[in-house]
Amino acid sequence: MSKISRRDLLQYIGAGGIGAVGGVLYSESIERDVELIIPQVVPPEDYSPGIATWYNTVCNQCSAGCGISVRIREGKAKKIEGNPVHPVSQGRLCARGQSGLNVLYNPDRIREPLTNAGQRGTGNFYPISWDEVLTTIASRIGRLKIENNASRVRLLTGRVRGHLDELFAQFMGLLGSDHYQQYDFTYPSALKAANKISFGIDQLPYYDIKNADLLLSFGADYLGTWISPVHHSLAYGHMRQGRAGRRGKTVQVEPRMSLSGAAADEWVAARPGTEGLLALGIAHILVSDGHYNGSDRDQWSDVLQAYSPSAVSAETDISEGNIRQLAREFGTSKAALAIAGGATTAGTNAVASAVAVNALNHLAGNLGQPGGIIFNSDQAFSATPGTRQAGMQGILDLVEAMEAGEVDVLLVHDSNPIFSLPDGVGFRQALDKVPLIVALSSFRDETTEQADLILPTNTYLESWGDDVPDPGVGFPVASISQPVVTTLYDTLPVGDIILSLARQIGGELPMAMPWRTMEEFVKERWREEYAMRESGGADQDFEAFWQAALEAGVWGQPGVMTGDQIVPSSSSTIAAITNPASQFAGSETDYPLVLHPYLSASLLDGRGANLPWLQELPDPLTSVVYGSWAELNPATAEDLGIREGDVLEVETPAGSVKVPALIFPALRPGVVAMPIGQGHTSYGRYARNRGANPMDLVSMQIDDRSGDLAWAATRARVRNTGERLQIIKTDGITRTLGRQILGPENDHA
Amino acid sequence: MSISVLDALRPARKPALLGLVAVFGLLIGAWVHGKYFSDRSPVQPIEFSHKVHAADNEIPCQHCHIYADTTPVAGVPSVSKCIGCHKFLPSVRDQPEILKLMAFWENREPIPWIKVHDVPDFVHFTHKRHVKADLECQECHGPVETMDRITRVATMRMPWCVDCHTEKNVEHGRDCWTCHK
Amino acid sequence: MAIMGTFAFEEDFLAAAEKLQSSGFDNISLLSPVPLAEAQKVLGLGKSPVRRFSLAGAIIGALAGFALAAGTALVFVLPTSGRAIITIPPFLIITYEMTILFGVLFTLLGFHVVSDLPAWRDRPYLPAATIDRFVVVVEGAAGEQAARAEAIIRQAGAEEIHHVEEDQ
Amino acid sequence: MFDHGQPSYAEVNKDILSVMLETGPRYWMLLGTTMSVAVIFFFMPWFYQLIVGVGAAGMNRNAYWGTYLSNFIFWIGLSHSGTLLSAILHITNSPWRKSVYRSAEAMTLFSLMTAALFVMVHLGRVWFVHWSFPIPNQMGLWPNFRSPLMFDVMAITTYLTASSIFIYMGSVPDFAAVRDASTGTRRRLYTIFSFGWRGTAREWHTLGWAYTFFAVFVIPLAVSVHSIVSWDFALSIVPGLHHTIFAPYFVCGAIYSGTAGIVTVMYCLRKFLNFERYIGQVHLDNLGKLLLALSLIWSYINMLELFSSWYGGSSFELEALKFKLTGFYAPLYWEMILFCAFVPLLMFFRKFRWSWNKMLLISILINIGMLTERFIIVATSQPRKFLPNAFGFYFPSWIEISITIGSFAIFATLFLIFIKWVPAISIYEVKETLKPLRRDA
Amino acid sequence: MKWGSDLSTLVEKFRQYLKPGYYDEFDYHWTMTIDLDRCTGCEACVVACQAENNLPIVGEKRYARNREIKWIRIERYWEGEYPDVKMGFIPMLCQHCDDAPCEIACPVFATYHNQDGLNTQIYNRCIGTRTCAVYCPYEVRYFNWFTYTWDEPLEQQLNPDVTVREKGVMEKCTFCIQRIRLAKDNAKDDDRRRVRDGEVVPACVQSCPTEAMAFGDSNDPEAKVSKMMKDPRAYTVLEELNTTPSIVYLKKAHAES
Repeated sequence: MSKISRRDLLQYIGAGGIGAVGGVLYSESIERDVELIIPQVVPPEDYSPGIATWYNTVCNQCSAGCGISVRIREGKAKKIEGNPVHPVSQGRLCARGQSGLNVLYNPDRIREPLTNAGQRGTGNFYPISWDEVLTTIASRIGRLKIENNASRVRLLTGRVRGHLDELFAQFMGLLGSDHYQQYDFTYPSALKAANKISFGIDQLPYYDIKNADLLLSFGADYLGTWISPVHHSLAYGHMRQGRAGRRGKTVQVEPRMSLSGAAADEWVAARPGTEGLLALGIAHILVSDGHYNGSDRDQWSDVLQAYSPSAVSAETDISEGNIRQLAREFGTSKAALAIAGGATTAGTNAVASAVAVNALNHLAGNLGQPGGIIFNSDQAFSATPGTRQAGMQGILDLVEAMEAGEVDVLLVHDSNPIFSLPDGVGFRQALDKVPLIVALSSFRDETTEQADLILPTNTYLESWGDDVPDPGVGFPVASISQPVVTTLYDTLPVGDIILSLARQIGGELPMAMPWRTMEEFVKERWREEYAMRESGGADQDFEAFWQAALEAGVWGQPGVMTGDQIVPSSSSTIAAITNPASQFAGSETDYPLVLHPYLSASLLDGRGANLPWLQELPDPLTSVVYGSWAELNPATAEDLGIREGDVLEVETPAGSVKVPALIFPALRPGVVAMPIGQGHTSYGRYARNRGANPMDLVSMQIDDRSGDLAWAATRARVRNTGERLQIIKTDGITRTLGRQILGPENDHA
Repeated sequence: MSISVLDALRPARKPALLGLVAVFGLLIGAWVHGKYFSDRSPVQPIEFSHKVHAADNEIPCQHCHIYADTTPVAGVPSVSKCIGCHKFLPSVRDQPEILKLMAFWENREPIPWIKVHDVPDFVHFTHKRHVKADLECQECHGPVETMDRITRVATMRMPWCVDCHTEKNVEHGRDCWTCHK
Repeated sequence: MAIMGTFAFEEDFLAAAEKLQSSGFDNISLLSPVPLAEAQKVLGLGKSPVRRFSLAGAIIGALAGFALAAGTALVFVLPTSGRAIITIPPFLIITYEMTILFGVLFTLLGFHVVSDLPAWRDRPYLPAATIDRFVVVVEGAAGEQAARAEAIIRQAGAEEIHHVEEDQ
Repeated sequence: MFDHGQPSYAEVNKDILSVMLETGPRYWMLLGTTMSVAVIFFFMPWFYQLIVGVGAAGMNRNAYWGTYLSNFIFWIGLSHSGTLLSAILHITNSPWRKSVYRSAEAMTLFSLMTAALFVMVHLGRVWFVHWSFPIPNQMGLWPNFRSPLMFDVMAITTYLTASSIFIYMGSVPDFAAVRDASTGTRRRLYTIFSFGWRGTAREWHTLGWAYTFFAVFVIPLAVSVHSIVSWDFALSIVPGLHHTIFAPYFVCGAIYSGTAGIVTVMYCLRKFLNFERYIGQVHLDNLGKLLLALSLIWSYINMLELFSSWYGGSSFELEALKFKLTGFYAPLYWEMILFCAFVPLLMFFRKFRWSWNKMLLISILINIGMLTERFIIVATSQPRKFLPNAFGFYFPSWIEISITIGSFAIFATLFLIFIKWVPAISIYEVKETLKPLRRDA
Repeated sequence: MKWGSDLSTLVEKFRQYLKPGYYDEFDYHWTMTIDLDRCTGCEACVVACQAENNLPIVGEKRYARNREIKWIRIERYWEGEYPDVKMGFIPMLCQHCDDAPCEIACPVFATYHNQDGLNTQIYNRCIGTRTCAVYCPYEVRYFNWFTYTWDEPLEQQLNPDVTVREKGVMEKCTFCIQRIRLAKDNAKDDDRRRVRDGEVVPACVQSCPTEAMAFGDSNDPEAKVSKMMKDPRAYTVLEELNTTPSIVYLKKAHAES
C-alpha cells in the first residue's frame, strides 16, 4: 500500500469527523427527554405522593341521592364509586353516577362569569368580573325589594334538596317573594299526588322491592330511571338470588320494553294509557275471586264492579286469561308489590292510574309490611325534600306571569325548561318579556343561552351541601356533600353566590343570613340538628360527630323506624277510583300511531347528553350510541315499508322531527317510541346538534289532578322521507342462532 | 488475456476505506457522548451535594426522602424541609448555592430539580417494596454519598431490573405484569 | 507462462484436452460456453464434494434450528395457551426451515470452495469462451514443456494460440 | 421448440444481451411511470398511515385482518411457481424450462419482496418489527417460536435467501457473458458478479452439482412456505379458517396463481423484449396444460372445503359459509369461482392454449380470481366468528385499495430494473438446447 | 435464565418445560362469576371499566366504523317474537382462558399466561400484528387504531396506575391488574402471604348495582367464587372450544309458574 497523500489524509479525517458527529447525534437522539421533579414548597398535612385517598360526598347526577366515594390522587379526581356505608347506594353506582367525572372535567364548562352585553339569544357572551356581575344583580333586586316589588323576582331551580333548598327559600322569603319553585322533569309528581290521595301523606314512600315476592310494575323503569335505580337494583339482585330457595318474580306492564321490562319474567304490553285500567281489572279479580277479604270488601267490589276482566281485556288488549293469571299470582304471593311510573304516570290519567295501582297495594295488604310500601313520615332533617316541586302547573303560572310582564328578574339554577318542556308551553317566548335573566349554571344549556348574565357555579364535586334522600330508606338518613377537589375555574358554589347576593342586597338579609359560605351554613345547621337530637350535646362532641360524618359522608340511624307505621285506610283510595282513560292529542285517523317518549337510561332527561362517556355508552336495549332514533315494531315497520336506517318524519299535532328508524321487537305494534335526551341545540360539543328531542313532538296536555305534564299522551304518524342515515350501534346480530351463549339449553336450573 | 476480481475491486478500495473510517468515527462519537455528555448527570438548578449531606454530615437518606418506605415514590424534600435545617446553619448561610435556596424559599417557589432516575410511563415501580426488601439505596442509585453531583450509574433499563430480580430470586420477579402496567 | 488454444468445434477441443491429459500436463483448464460432460470426464471429475457441504449444512441447520427454538424459549420462560415451554411440533417447523437455510448457505460455501471462485488473482481466459469458442489453457508449463503443449494444441486444430504471462 | 429457426451461439448472446445493453427511451418512460405510481399509490399512503395509525385502513373490530394480509398471501402465492417450477423442471430436466425459468425466478424474488412489504404495512407498530426477528435485544427477550407468525418469519426469510441464491447462481455464467460483452465500469462490476467465472470444466461441474442441490432444497421449502402461511389462518379456531385442508389448498392455489403469473410475464418478455425466438409455442402449450391441471386440483380442494364445512353442520361453520356464499361479498366469491374454476377449462382446447392473447387473458383473469380469493378468506370469516352479537362487516378504505394498486407498480419496477441487470433468459442454457458445435452436427 | 450447572436440575427443568399446560397449579387462580339472573344490563360496569382503565373516548365517526374500545361490553340476545319476546343480557369481557387461543398467536410474547392464571397483555411489547384478536373467539381484544386524545381537561381524570396506550397496540381487560397488584402489596405490608377473599375487586365487579359479579381466587375453596362455581346454573361460554375460561356465568333462572 502506497503512502497516503495529504489530500487522502484530509478525506479520511473528514469521513471520521462526519462519522463522529453522526455518532454523537445518534447517542443524543436515543436519550430520554429531561423530566423535572417539582417538590412542594410546604407539603400539606396528609400528603403522600402516589397514594390514592377517598372522599365521600353525594351524587347529583339524578335525584336518587346516592352516596359516592371519589378517588383522589395528586389532587385530581380519578374515579367515582358508591359509598359503601351509604344506605342508598351501598357501595354501588350506576353509569350516570360514575360519569360525574365528565361533569367535573368537562371541556365545555363555563369558566368565568359571562354577560351577553344586551344582545340576548345571539349566543355571544363576554367575560365579566364577579364583583361587577354580583353588584349589578344585587342592585337590581335591591331596588325591587325597596319598591316592595320583590315578587317580581322569581327563582326557578331544578331538583334541590337539603339545606341549599332552605337557603334558597330563606333568601326569597327575606326578599319578600314567595316565588321560589323547582321543576324537575323526572320528578314523580303524579305519583306523589296519588299517594297523597290514597295514603294522605305528601311524600314518596319507600317501596321495599328487596323483600317482595312479586313485583308488578306499571311502566316504572325502576332499574333504569325511576326514583332510585341503584337502590332498586340492589334490591332487585337480592330479591332474585339473595334469598335461598325464594326467587322473586317481576312483571312489567308497558308498551315498550324498558330495562326493567327486559329483566322481568313477564312483559305485558297493554294498550298505551290503559295500564291503570289493567290494575283495576286485576283488583276486580282479587276481590271477586276472594284473594282479598278485608272488612271493606264490599266497598271494593262496588267500586270495582265496572272493571270486569272481559271489559278490561277489551280495553287493554290483554287476554282475559292473562289478566286472571296475573291476578292469581298477585293475590297468592306472600309479598306482592305494585308500583307505577314512567308513561303510566304521564298520561292525562296519570293520578287515576297511580291511584289504581295503590288500590292493588291496598288489596295486597302490603302497606307498612316488608316487601310492601313503607312510609317514612318523619323526615330526618328540618329540610323537607320535594315540597317545592311546582309541577307543570307552577311552570304554567310562571310563564303566564312572564307573559304578563310581572317578572323583572328571573334566576334560573340547574334547570333547563326550554329543553325539557314542549314548545307548547311557550317558556322560550315568555322569556323575551323578562328584563333580566340570570342563570346560575355550570354549562351553557338551552336556557342558559337565553340568560343575560351567567354566574358559573361549581359542580357538585366542588361544592358544600347536604342531602336527604327522597324517598328515604326506612330510617333517618342525611348525607353531606363536600368538595373533593379544589375549584378548577373562576366559579363559585351556588350557595356562596346566594349568600354574597344577600350581603350586597342589604336590608335585613345580611343579619338573617350571616354565613360567609355554604360550608359555614351547612355546618351551622348540622350543629343545630345535632343539638336538637342529642339533647344539648356539647360543641366539642359535635366537632367529633362532624368529623365522623364528613368521613362517612352520611349520617343515619339504622333500625330507628321513622315515625309510627300508620296503615292508611282504604276509604280515600276507594273514593278516588275512577275510570281512567288517557286522552290522546290528535285523532286516530290522522295520527294512527301512539308516541311513546321514554327517558334514556344513560342521558336521562337530557342532562347527561354533554358527558362523552354516556354518549358513548350503548343504549341498554338497542346498543345505539350518539344520536337518537324512532323505534317501530317489526310488524308496524313492515306495514309502512320501513327498514332500519330509513329517516322518518315523525309528525304529531305539536310538531315534527326527522329521525332514523330502528326496528325493535319488544314494542307494541301501533306505537312509535323515542328516547328523550338528545336533540340539544346547545350544551357543549358532545351534545350539540345531535339527534332529535321528542319533547318537540309532545302536545301540551296536563293531568288535571296533579297538574303534571302528560308527556305520553300524544298521537303521531310517520312518513318515510326516503333518506338514509346510519344508526351507530354495537350490536351485530341479536339472536343466538341456536348457539348456547346464554347457557346450556337442556337443564332448567 | 486474464481475469482477476481483485483488479476489478481496486477502484472500490478507497471509498470502502473511507466508509470504514466513518463507521469507526461513529462508534467513537457515540461512546464519547454517552460517557461524558449524556443526561446521566445533569446540572441541577442548585449545586446540591449529596457528599456533603449524606457523607460529611451523615444525614440518613430517608431523613429527606421521607416517602421512600411508605409510597411508590421516594419524594424529593420540600423546600420547607431544606429551610428547616438551613435557617439554623448560619455558617453556610451566605454561600451562593444556599442563597439560591433562600431565594426560592422567599418567593415560595418550588425548585425545578431535573430527574436523573426515571422510568417510562408503562413501568410500575414502587420504592416501598424495594426499601422494605432491605435493599440499600446504593444498590440502584450507586454510591450517592460520594457524589457532589448526582450521576445515574444504573442503565435503568429492563435487563438491569430483570437481572437483579433473577439474582435475588424475587417471587414472580420475571412476570411481565410485576412491573409493566 | 500459460498457453491458450481456441477451438470452433467440440471434437477438436476434447481431442486436444485428452492428448494433453495423457501426455502429463496436470494444470490444464478447459473453457467452454456450455457445460460439457465429456470435458468433465476428460478431467476425471466424478461426484462433486459439494454434496458433503450440503449434508453438513443441513445437519448443522437442524441442530441450530431446534437449539434456537428451545434455547430462546428457556431464556425467558413465558407459558402460552397451556402449551409446554418446549413444544416439539412447532419447533420441528423451525428446525425444518433452518435445515434448509443452512443447507443452502453451506452449499453456496461449498461451491466457492470446490470451484475455487472467486478468482482473486489473474487467471488466463478468453472472452470468446463465453460466446461460441472452446479454449484449452495449459498453465505452469515452461520452455520445452510449453512448446510441446503448444504443438499438441495446434495439431488438434486450434484456431488461434495465445500466450499469457502469469505474474508469480 | 424454436418457432423461427435456430439461432447461432453468437446470436443468442447478441439477442439476449442487447436487451440489457441497449436501452431506449421507452424503457425509461415505463420505469418512470411504474416508479411514480409506486411512490404515489403505495409509499405516500403508507407514510400517512404510519402517522395517523392503522386506522387509516378500513379494518375494525370485526376484521382485524384486511386487504394487507390478503395481498400478502396473494404475493407469496404469486412467488410460488417461479422457483418451485424451475427447480422441479431442473431435476426432471425438461428442456423447455431453460428459456423461461430465469424470469420466473425473478418473479418469485420480487413478489416475495412485495409480500414482505405488506407485512410491514400491516403491522401496527412496524418500527418494532425487529422484535420478531431472532436476534439478541436489550430486553433479553426472544420471539415466541410457538407462534404461527414466527413460522412465517423463519420460512419467508429462508425462502427469500434460498431463491435469491438460486437465481444468482444460475446467472453466474451469464454474468460472465455480460462482462465479456461490456467495457469499463460495467465490465468491472460483472467481473465481480461472476466471481471471475471462466467456464472451465471444473467450474461447470461444481455449479451443476451445487445447482442441483439448491433445487433439491428449494422444492420442500416452497411447499412448506405456503403451508405455513396457510397455518396463520388454519391454526386459529375461527370458523371458515380452521380447516385441515388449508395447507394443500394454499400451496396449490399459490402454484396456480404463480403459473398464471409466469404466462403473463412470458407474454410481456416475448412482446416487449422480442424473445419470440426463444419463447415459443411449446412453452405456452406446456404452461397451459399445467395451468389446466392446477385449476382442476384447485376446484377440487375448494369443493372439499365447502363440503366439509357444510356437512359438518356446526352452527359456526354454517354461518360463516352462509355469509361467504350469500353475504355481501358473495358476488366476489362467485366471480372467483368463475375466473379460477370455469374460465381455465377453456384451456382444454388447443385453440386457447396456443393463442398468446387468449392465454394472456386467461392468466390475468385467474390472478384476479386468486386476488379476490385471498380477500374473501379474510373478509368473510372474521366478521362471522362465534358471538352473533359481535358480528359485523369490513370494507377496505381507499388507502388499502391504493396501496394494493401500488404494490403491482412496485413489482413492475423491480422487474424492469431486473431485466437491465440480469439476462432475462439464461444464455448458456439456451445454448445447451441448440445444435452443439460439432463438425458432425 | 440462570440455572445451576449440575445436569440433574437441567434435566428436571426440561421435564417440567416439556409438560403440556406448564403450570401444576396457579399461584392465585383469579376467577370471575357473573350471575345472569341478577344482571340487568344497566352497563354500570362498562363505565366503571372506562374510568378505571383510561379507555379512550373514540368519537362518533370511529364508533360508526366499529372502532370502539370497551374492555367489557354487554351483549344482547332476543328470544321469541312479539308479544312473547325476551331479552337476554350477557356481559362479555376477556375470559382469561387457561388455554387461550390468543396466546400462541403472538410472535413477541406480548400476551402470555402468568402464574396467577391471568391472560396478560403487555402493551409496550405489542407490535400490532392483531393475530391475537383474530384468534380470540370472544372478540374481547381491542386495537388502538389511532393515538387517542382527551379534550382538555378530561385528561386530568386518567388513572396514573394504568398507562395510556399508543396507536398500533392491542389492549384488553386485565382483571384490573393494578388493583390486584395493590392488594398483593398491602398483603405484603402486613405480612400476609395471601390476599384475602374479596380484597381484590375489579372496577366492573365493584360497580355492579345488582351484585351480579363476584371475583376471587378459585384455588381457595372458601372463596365466594368457588361457592358460586358449584351452583347448578354455572356454565362457561363456548365451552365446546375447550378454552377453559376463568369467567363462569350463572344461567338466568326461570320463574316457576
